Amino acid sequence: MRRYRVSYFIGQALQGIWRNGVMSFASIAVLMSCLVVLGAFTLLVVNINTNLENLDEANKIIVFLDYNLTEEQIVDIERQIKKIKEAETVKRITADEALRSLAKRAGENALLYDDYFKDNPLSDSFEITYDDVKDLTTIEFELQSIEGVRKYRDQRYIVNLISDIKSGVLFVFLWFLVMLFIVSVFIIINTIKLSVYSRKNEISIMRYVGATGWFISLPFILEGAIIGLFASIIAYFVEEYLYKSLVGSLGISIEIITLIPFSELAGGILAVFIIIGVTTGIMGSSISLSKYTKK
Amino acid sequence: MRRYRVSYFIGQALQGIWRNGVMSFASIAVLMSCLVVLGAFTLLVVNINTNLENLDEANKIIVFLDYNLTEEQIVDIERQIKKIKEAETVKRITADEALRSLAKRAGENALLYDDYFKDNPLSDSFEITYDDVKDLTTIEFELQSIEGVRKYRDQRYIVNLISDIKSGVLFVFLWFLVMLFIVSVFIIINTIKLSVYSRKNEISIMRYVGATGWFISLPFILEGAIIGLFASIIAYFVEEYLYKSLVGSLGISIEIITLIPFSELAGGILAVFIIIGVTTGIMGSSISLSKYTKK
Amino acid sequence: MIDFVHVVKTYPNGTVALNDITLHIDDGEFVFVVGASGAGKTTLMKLILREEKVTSGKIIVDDVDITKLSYFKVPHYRRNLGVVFQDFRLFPKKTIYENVAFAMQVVGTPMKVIKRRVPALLKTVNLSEKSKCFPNELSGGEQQRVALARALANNPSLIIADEPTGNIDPKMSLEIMNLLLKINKLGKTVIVVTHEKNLVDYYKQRVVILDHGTIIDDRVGGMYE
Amino acid sequence: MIDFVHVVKTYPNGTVALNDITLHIDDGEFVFVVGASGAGKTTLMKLILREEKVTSGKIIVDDVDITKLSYFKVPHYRRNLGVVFQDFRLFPKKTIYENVAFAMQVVGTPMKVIKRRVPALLKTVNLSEKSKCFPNELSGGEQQRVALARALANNPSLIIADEPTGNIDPKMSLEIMNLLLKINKLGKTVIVVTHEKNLVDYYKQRVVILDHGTIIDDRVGGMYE
Ligand SMILES: Nc1ncnc2c1ncn2[C@@H]1O[C@H](COP(=O)(O)OP(=O)(O)OP(=O)(O)O)[C@@H](O)[C@H]1O
Ligand SMILES: Nc1ncnc2c1ncn2[C@@H]1O[C@H](COP(=O)(O)OP(=O)(O)OP(=O)(O)O)[C@@H](O)[C@H]1O
Ligand SMILES: [Mg+2]
Ligand SMILES: [Mg+2]
Repeated sequence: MRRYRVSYFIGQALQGIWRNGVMSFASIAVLMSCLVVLGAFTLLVVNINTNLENLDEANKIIVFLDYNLTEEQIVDIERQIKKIKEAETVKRITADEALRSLAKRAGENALLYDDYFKDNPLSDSFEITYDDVKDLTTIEFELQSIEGVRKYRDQRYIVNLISDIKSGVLFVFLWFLVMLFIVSVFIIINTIKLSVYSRKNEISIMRYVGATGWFISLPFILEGAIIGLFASIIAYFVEEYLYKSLVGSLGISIEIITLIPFSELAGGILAVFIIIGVTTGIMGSSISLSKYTKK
Repeated sequence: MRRYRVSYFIGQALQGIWRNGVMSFASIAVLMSCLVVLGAFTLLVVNINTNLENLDEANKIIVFLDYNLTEEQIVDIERQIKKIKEAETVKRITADEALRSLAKRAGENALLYDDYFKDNPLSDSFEITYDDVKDLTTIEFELQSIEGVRKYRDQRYIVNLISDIKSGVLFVFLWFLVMLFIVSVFIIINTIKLSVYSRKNEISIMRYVGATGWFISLPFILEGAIIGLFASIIAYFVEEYLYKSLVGSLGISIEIITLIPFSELAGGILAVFIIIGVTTGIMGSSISLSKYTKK
Repeated sequence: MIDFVHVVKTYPNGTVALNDITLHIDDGEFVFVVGASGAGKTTLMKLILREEKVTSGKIIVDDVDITKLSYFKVPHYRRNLGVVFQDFRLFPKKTIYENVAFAMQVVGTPMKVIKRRVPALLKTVNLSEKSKCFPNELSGGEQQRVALARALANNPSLIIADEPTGNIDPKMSLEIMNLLLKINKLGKTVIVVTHEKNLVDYYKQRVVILDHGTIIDDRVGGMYE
Repeated sequence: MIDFVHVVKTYPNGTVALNDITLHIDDGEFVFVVGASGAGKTTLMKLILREEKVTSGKIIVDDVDITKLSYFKVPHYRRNLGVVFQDFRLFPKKTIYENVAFAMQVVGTPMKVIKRRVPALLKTVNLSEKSKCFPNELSGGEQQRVALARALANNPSLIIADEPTGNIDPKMSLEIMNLLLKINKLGKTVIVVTHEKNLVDYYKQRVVILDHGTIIDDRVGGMYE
């Protein structure tokens, strides 16, 4: 068998794109749009996720000690608590500190606490932070066996609430992202299908002239890949522009929200775009071709 | 001039859809996908908006009165406050109530307040709610002129924070929705363009046989409309299924989030789908046709 | 009445297809146009149909200079012409019946007239049994005859046929030429492009010979070559 | 060597295009296939090309029953055939040069051979100046000649030409027929479908006459009709 040259196939692909201008343009436009939407939504999800992470403060347990413990006993308890693997940080809060923060919380009525500073009725306590809600039970179990612990208070309700919101929001968004992804792939494949469809005559003539399936397909598949590549590069720049202009107009008004700078995500976005663009481009043409090369 | 029959054009349109099965299917699929995404995102935004509305509790001012006012004076102050147009509701909080809620807030350390119940050191107060953050300044201005008002505390910081988040979130989402809409229309038009493109020969033959522009276009435009109609109806049912299954799997895990039932939105969604579907279908074909009917 | 006045047609790629053509065809004439491949015969037809525009010169059809026809008037003008294209130009997604009927629907012919006339036309070209077929289910000659039936559908006053017998066997060719002659006898103008020497020689009508875009011979009963 | 053995071809819509055809064509023969429009000539060609499948019967080409050819072998089989289709089947988005070159690229001909051979082929069919044109910029006859050039590109051992002169003037027709005869003299098998009585009568080769899907006459030097 004689040799076929790679340059031939690439040349054919480029020629195909050029000579079928209308179709190539429409395909690139559609592919690009899908990628932009997909990318924008991913950026949204990533940002939401990052901002939700910051809500983690609620992951702590306050451990109240018995009244009238000696300093040694307290230090000993601290040592025992620190032994608990699941406890991330352990911070001692003296009775005075506790009273002061209570007074502060009363706001307007802080003066009500004045009397107590002379003879503090509170005990020392420890603030334990942990990483995961699941650790809570273990930590509490361990605490029960420590002498001198009067009681402890977790923020289970708040924790659960926040974690519910987080997982709910993420669930909805990830679900949405998946849907968007499926729809995009579907749209892209359909678009490329249409464009291959409008060239089915050309394909059948190739068959009549004795071209094998792969010889016909390769330029079309390369066309799909090149269109995908074009589309993803354009989509990247559109995305950058959109994101930056959004951050620009949003950044001023809200400070508590942290927006991830585009540069941090740029590489990943470009890579994912190219992967999706090229893959769907190739898939789209392969799928539609198989119908017409079998004659 | 002789008469043309409407049934002819509709017949031609249906025939066109049927005989160009591949293309019609692809167009409907793409259109439908776009509508589903658009619809899903709108539902998301509507739900987020509704849930954000519930965060409105922060819109209140606490007005602290002078100590030792007579009941009459307090009633008089209440009357004056109620005269402020911007004040939505005005609620009196007696010194005892205030103390009790303070004690409650102290949680663990509520016992610290026991002594005070015998001789309450707090004053009576009023809680004013209002509708819009903008009213805050007006209300506070009015309060200054009322005798017996010792001081007042707004939650300006919290209010601003929440309002920032709200407007930020809504901004992002509406912006996103607009983008999605533009992209969808763009994709749909491109798809229909592709499908008209693959029939450009047919169109030019019509011209050669003496068909006028509108005679050629009408069936194509009707085709676009019918495809749009099909797509939007299918999209509606897909949307319903998706939303209900999402609500189903989400409803269990989070109670603080209110999800609007689908039935409440169904009519609107269907209407909007049909409007968008049919309009873009018509637009898509008209735009692409104009190129080919001018020969 | 058709008048070509110093018509030149140069295609965008520089090919001069027609060079200074002046030609008069009276109402009710029957004209053969012959010439080598690439001589410009089809281009001449396309100019009359206003599918292509002249580069210079005028073409007057029934007192109207069709080179100046506005985009909106072109379809109405074309309805008076019945054209058989060299490449048939049938609608691939319409049946034979629908292909012929379409030409009549364009001019708003009532349904019941169409239902009567189309089968008659298909009978004339011997294709009655194929009326429900699509063009790709027909042989080359059959497609050509469909094109002819469509050209005759609206009873046009001018019939232009570009190689109407190019894919048709001699017997059928004669039948078709006889049909065109019969139509011509009814007062219609008929222009036939053909390269079939036999036919041209046999019918002894006016023959216009084109060569490289110019008319090199034009006489009645003229022999081909 | 081509052998049709009791071949029947019925199209999906029920048309019986060929009915019990038995036909033997030796290597190096020159055969005219004639017959009325719709007689089944093109169908016969399509069966040899394996564009259509037989309904029953066998077709043996060079000792291979092509009715049993697997999908993967069809392209390789087709490369030994040079076909001029009745409807040309040129690539609309490729230039004339590329149209001819493509047939050679398919079989992996080196670039420099292509660069030499394509212009030579175009010269043979008198289209040298049109090599950069697209098919829609050519006249009917010119397109037909491009199809012929493409059919000859790979020096096939069997050439099938369906109405290769259907759109071509008599002079050029003679040239093309002479070319096909010359190729035949070099040992290639040539099958020509035509309805041009003159040509058939003139060349006195074997003539197969089809009528309604059956062979009604088959002899050397046989007169048309
Ligand atoms: N669209 C076009 N663009 C460029 N050149 C063209 C175009 N159409 C035709 N030509 C050229 O103009 C010349 C005349 O073409 P035309 O089709 O009129 O020839 P013809 O006499 O009909 O030939 P045939 O008998 O082969 O059909 C030819 O050389 C052809 O290549
Ligand atoms: N794809 C098809 N589907 C159905 N019927 C077909 C198909 N192709 C051809 N036919 C029918 O089969 C018969 C033979 O067709 P074929 O094309 O072989 O004729 P032909 O001899 O080549 O005629 P011509 O000289 O007009 O080209 C005709 O009646 C035609 O209508
Ligand atoms: Mg011509
Ligand atoms: Mg045929």
